[in-house]
Amino acid sequence: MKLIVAIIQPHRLDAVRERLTGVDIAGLTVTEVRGYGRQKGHTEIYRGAEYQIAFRPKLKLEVAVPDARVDDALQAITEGSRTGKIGDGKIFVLDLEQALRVRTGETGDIAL
Amino acid sequence: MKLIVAIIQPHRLDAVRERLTGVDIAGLTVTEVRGYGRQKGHTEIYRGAEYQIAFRPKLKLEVAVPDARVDDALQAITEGSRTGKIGDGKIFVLDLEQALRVRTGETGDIAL
Amino acid sequence: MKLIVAIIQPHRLDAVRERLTGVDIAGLTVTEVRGYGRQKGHTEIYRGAEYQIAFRPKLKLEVAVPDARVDDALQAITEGSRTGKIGDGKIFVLDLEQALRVRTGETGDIAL
Amino acid sequence: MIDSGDTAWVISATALVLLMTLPALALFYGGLVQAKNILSVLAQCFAVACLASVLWFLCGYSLAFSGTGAWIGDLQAALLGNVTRAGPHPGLKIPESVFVMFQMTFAIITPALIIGAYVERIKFCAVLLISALWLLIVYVPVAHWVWGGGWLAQRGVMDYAGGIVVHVTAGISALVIAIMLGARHEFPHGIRPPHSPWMVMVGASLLWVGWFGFNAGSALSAGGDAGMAMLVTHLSAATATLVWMAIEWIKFGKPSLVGAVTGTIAGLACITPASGYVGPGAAVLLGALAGGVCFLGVLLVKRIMQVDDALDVLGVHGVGGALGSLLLPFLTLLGGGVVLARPLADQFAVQGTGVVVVAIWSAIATFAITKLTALTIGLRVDAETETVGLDFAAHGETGYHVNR
Amino acid sequence: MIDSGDTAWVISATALVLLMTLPALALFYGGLVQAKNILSVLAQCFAVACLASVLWFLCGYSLAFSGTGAWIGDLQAALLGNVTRAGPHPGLKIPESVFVMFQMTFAIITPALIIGAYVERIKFCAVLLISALWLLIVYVPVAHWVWGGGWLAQRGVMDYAGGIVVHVTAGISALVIAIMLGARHEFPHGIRPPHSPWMVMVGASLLWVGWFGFNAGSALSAGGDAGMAMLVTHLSAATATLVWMAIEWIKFGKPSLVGAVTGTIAGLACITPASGYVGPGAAVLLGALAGGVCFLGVLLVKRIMQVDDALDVLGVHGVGGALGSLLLPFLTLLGGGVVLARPLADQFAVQGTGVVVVAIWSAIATFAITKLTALTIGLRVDAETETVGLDFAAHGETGYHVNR
Amino acid sequence: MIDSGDTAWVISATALVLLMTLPALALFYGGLVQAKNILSVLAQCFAVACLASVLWFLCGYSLAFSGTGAWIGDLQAALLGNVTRAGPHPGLKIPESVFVMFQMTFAIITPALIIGAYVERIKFCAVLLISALWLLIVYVPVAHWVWGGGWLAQRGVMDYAGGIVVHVTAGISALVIAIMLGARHEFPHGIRPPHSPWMVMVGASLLWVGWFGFNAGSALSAGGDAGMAMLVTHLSAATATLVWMAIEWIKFGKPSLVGAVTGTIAGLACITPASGYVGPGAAVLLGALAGGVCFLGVLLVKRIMQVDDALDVLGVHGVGGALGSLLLPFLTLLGGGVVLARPLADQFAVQGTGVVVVAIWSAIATFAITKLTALTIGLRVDAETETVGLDFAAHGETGYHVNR
Ligand SMILES: Nc1ncnc2c1ncn2[C@@H]1O[C@H](COP(=O)(O)OP(=O)(O)O)[C@@H](O)[C@H]1O
Ligand SMILES: Nc1ncnc2c1ncn2[C@@H]1O[C@H](COP(=O)(O)OP(=O)(O)O)[C@@H](O)[C@H]1O
Ligand SMILES: Nc1ncnc2c1ncn2[C@@H]1O[C@H](COP(=O)(O)OP(=O)(O)O)[C@@H](O)[C@H]1O
Repeated sequence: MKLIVAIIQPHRLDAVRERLTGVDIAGLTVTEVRGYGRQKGHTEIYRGAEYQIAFRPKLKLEVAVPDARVDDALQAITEGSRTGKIGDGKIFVLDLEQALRVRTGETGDIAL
Repeated sequence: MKLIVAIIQPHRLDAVRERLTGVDIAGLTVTEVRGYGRQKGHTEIYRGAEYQIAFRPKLKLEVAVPDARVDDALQAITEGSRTGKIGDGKIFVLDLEQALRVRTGETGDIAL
Repeated sequence: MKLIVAIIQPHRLDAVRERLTGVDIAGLTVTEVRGYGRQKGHTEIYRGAEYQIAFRPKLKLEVAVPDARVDDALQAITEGSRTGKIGDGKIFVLDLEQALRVRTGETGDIAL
Repeated sequence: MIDSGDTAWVISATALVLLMTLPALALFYGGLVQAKNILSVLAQCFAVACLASVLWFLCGYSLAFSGTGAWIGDLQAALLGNVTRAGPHPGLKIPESVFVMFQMTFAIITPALIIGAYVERIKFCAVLLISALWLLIVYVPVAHWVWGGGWLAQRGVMDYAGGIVVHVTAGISALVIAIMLGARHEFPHGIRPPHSPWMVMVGASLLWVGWFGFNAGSALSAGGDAGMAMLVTHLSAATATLVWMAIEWIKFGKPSLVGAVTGTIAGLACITPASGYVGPGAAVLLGALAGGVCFLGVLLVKRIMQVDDALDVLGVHGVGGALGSLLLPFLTLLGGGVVLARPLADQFAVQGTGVVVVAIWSAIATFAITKLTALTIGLRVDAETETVGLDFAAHGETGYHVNR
Repeated sequence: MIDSGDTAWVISATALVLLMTLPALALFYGGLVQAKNILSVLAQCFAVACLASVLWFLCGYSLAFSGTGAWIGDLQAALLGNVTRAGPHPGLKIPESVFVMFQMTFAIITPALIIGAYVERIKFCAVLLISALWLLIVYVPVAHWVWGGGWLAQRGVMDYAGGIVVHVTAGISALVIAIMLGARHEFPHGIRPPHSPWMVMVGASLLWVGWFGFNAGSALSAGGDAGMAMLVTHLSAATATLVWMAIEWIKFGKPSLVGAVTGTIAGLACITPASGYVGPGAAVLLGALAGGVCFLGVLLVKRIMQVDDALDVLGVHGVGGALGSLLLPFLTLLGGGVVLARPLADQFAVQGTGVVVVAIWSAIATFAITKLTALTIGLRVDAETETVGLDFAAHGETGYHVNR
Repeated sequence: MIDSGDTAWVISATALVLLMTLPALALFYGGLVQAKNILSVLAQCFAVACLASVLWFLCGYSLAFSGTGAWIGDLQAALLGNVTRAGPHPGLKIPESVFVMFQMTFAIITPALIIGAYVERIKFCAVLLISALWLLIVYVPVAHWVWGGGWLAQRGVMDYAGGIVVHVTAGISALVIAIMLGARHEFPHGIRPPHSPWMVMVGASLLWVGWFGFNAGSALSAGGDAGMAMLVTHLSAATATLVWMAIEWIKFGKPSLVGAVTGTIAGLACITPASGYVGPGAAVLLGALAGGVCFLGVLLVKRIMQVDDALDVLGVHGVGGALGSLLLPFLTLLGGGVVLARPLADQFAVQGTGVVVVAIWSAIATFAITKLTALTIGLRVDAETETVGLDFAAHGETGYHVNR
């Protein structure tokens, strides 16, 4: 199993969710985060003074998937979140040693 | 060492914390997240119109533990968070290569 | 590649960010979290009653780096976040199997 | 002769009516939108208030309240050049300056009400252009017709505090703009819930308090008329709230806070035209009707007509104002009401004429104004801006920086 | 004869007192609870306000202020059928409608004060039933006894703006309900801090401003009595705030914002019965005492009695109201006070009788009402609902949707 | 002779002016700081308000308004011992108690305005000490000079509602404290944006509404003067807002909400001294100037002088108040203005003398007060406290507990 961690633009969430549902991946956890990378924050102007906001609001998605579904998931997320502009985000893939569904105690792929 | 990541119902936090303390695991990081899986969001009704809320509020717990404590931790979290209803949540286990306590510079199990 | 996860004191963010920039690590994701460990929460007093706040506000930083940059990153984060007081935080290092830049589709070190 | 008591009350009432727009209506509307658009709504309310004030100074007041034309006033009082320091408004015991200012607060809130129709997708410059033209082309003439001695006043139309002048004009115009602008992208199935119900409640509470100034202030004196107007205003609001809550409780199993306060506003809009003419029993009755009928009004616009009048300006204000205007002749017959100047049927016919003609005029003029705006500066932001939110796109600001 | 100045002030005062409940008290209480219960508190305040208004219309006003019975009024003014457009309230120079409405705002806030006792765990329908019965069985008779010509009025009890009628009744009843309902699950050791101290402060600020209407409005005229009532109200609030801050600073090392504004409310509650009778020096003295005594009152209820009167209705309002009622005869002796109609000891005895009898009656009646509610529709939500929060469970809504 | 109408209005106005500090100014300032300092700002406003009230009672009122000295009043009215229940203030038709209380709200807001200079880094005890001394050493004498019959009054200075007494004193003193305290660590390049622009807007809206009490209340009667003061106040605010928005739109491409409401406050500050003397046309002109000049004022202090007057007290209030005070003689010449008692040049000279002398006195006295505070209890929190935020450090509280 893999844990896919994606940092995306907040307004692409619905699109990603739809794509994931489209390929039958039906579990997702979302966190509000802030980040920077190539895209460098922005400026807000108040009373004539410029304020540098170092970080941009982003969403972090976590999706645990069986090994076989990793490519589908990556593709769904990429398609849903790509706008072609700087700041589109990153996807990270981590190895997931174990997964467990609290309610039933099931473990492994079936728990996802 | 392992990093245990658990998605739980927000109102089970206190119960989980108590159980973890009970088995002497005394480090925990909590994040507000939203998620869906089997449990599909909910509906709020305003002025006669139904609004679909795709995501439910959840908490994500992160607990880094020495290998030897993984089972205790899993059991504590499971017991604390289980209500038997859909949406109880998931636990993921990742391998943790290194841990470091900033204050002292200690690394490894002792840093947890 | 590694994914470095650091839990730090909120007010150290700017210092850490500067250090990271100093060693040319220019990607960072920040999450608001709450935690406890050795440092045990605090007390707020309202109308004569004490309220135990089990958790302290912290920030979680995630920095994905090529293997070769791990040490620099760890050092930068440690230096930026250390105050020498309890609650300074922890750094965890996870193995990162894959990284992908959404905008371009690049993968691997170059995507970070 | 100036009466210090009358003046004291109308000045206080003016402050209360300004409070209705800033910040009450702004909070009421702001809480109902998504977090990414909260500041844009506040900015729209604020800017419309300022714009309307300056236009009122330039010529709005004069065209509405100066001169004796049937259709429109004259420019004698343009730039408020005729306002002396001490002179009373003709027929009243309050200074002209107070009358001008009290009426200005009405000219502020009426275009601001329409904001509810177009939030979350309109261009800020379009808000300004539409509001300015609308004030001069819809509000000012209608105010003249009804309150400034125009043709409806001559026929004896009864509209104590603006069921027709304020709520019908705003409600109908809101519908027209909402249709022409088109729905928000997520409408009707992906719309997000109000981002801040507590803010909606605070807005509604302050609207309620401010409405005492609106209705009881419309007595333009401090006596029995103002007192009774306050009492009936309050009773209608309270009853409508309870009725709306009951409907939701029965229909959806739970009474929501947002629903309850929507009922309040419905009750307030509905009693507005009748507030100086009816007694307490009639107010309770009208409030009960307001709760039920406006609930249906909202469903009609959103569900059946499928128009994205986002914050229900027509369903709540338009329907409420029209309902009160039409029923008021009958309700004067209950205890505490005034004696009608003409037979009931005649009065009802006048009321009907007023509501219908004003509705038609509002629709036509708003259509023209909106069309003009669309063809010149454009109405709507692009899809990406809409998704990202107007706060940052139009104002360069972010609503909530609660992060450490 | 109606006096326009008196009328102007009492209408304005009425708006201020309504503001005290909507939104001031709602914000004050709402900020003190957890984020998951914020909307439920606002909904409780709002619904209680509407319910009390309609009951006041139906028979509450009449039973309190019509007729000459020693224990209760009559139903002559039920449905406010006797309120004419212009007639003054007997003995006053303001219209009857204004008197009815001013008193209504008191009947709104008093049951709303009790909300502080039962937040975060009560059923919404129980709130409605308890509040309705309480208004009729506790508030209305006591208002009649003290202000409506009943037995306490006949003995010459002094309660300018409701130390006994409002604060003692609400405080004692809050205690009874809190005991019968039981504590919140986390009480006393796991209670969470106020989720929004800024909201508490805004609520307290608006309460302060509104209290000018409450106390100075109780003069029911615009002259020296109203002016002095406003002045002493303000001085008591300011002094009590500083004292509470000083106590916290000394005892805990830091003065908290929530503590400071709690001191304000204590100072306001305490001066309420005395506000029309004492001078500035007495107000400062009373404020200083209020800060100290109510601080102890809160500790007594929460720490020593271990009762979860969640937002300290008894400790702040009950204790403050009783203190002011008992001390006021002595304080009139200081500069600027009125001359007592009877010897000091007699007046003190009357005050004591008033406070004690009203406290006993409030306790007994509230016990019966709460018992009845418990046996019929039930008092308390189940444990899971309490943990999840009342907002979603009872109203289907979420307080904060600030997520993108 | 007391006039009930005058009294009604001045009581209402007093409530409005209190509202300006609590909660309006607190919200306006609180929204502009970072989330970690929100409660400290509210606590500062609240504590300063209470402290100023008690000092006003002790001797402030007396020193400002009792006696005939050129430089300072006497202590005849200390402890408000001379305030009778019914006696009017000499020369007015309102009770002395109302005059005392109305003026007290001015003594509250003026030191509270200065808070904007030192937020996010000052010690709480320093706030209390500085404010107490400042009230007695700067505000009280200047109020005596201008309004209490002192030397500036004798020369005929015109300052209707406090352009000099309130805004110049506060603005200059703010600058001095800001310089002596030093800038926030992040100033000028790492400063964070306002954490809650909606809160800023709500504060500004309530300030606007409350300002009707401030300016129109300064008529101390309910007639044409109050009415005209309200009208011009409103027009200046609206115009200044539009001008500030236009400047931002042109210069930065987007009009911000925070900018717009800053324009409002500039317009209000600027019309304050002139409000009882000029007509509507002058108000629009003055508002337009206020928007432009205060925009430059802010840039001057922050960009050119590089002083961290954090919330622009000098740039907005000081500059606005001075501008209005200096221009008002000229503006009376436009329609609706009063007739000057002396030749234009003379009046301008008096105004200039007033502004300059008061500015110098404010600067010197504030320097001394701040120096004294620095040497005794210290001015500034340590660097870590500043980074962590004052809310927890100084008050033990956290602003937002929205977490589940
Ligand atoms: N090395 C990194 N480690 C962790 N998060 C990163 C890293 N680089 C980028 N991010 C996250 O991804 C977001 C988008 O990255 P950015 O470089 O701005 O855009 P792009 O991927 O389009 O070049 C950032 O805002 C940050 O949250
Ligand atoms: N595949 C997944 N990847 C990441 N998070 C998931 C996944 N499946 C579920 N979750 C998280 O766990 C929560 C509970 O899962 P859900 O399937 O609703 O309940 P249950 O585990 O009881 O069947 C979700 O709301 C989501 O946050
Ligand atoms: N075992 C752990 N697993 C996950 N997070 C932890 C763990 N231990 C500590 N943390 C996080 O690190 C923060 C600081 O840890 P703490 O033990 O208080 O300080 P220190 O590292 O200085 O001894 C905690 O608040 C918590 O968020």
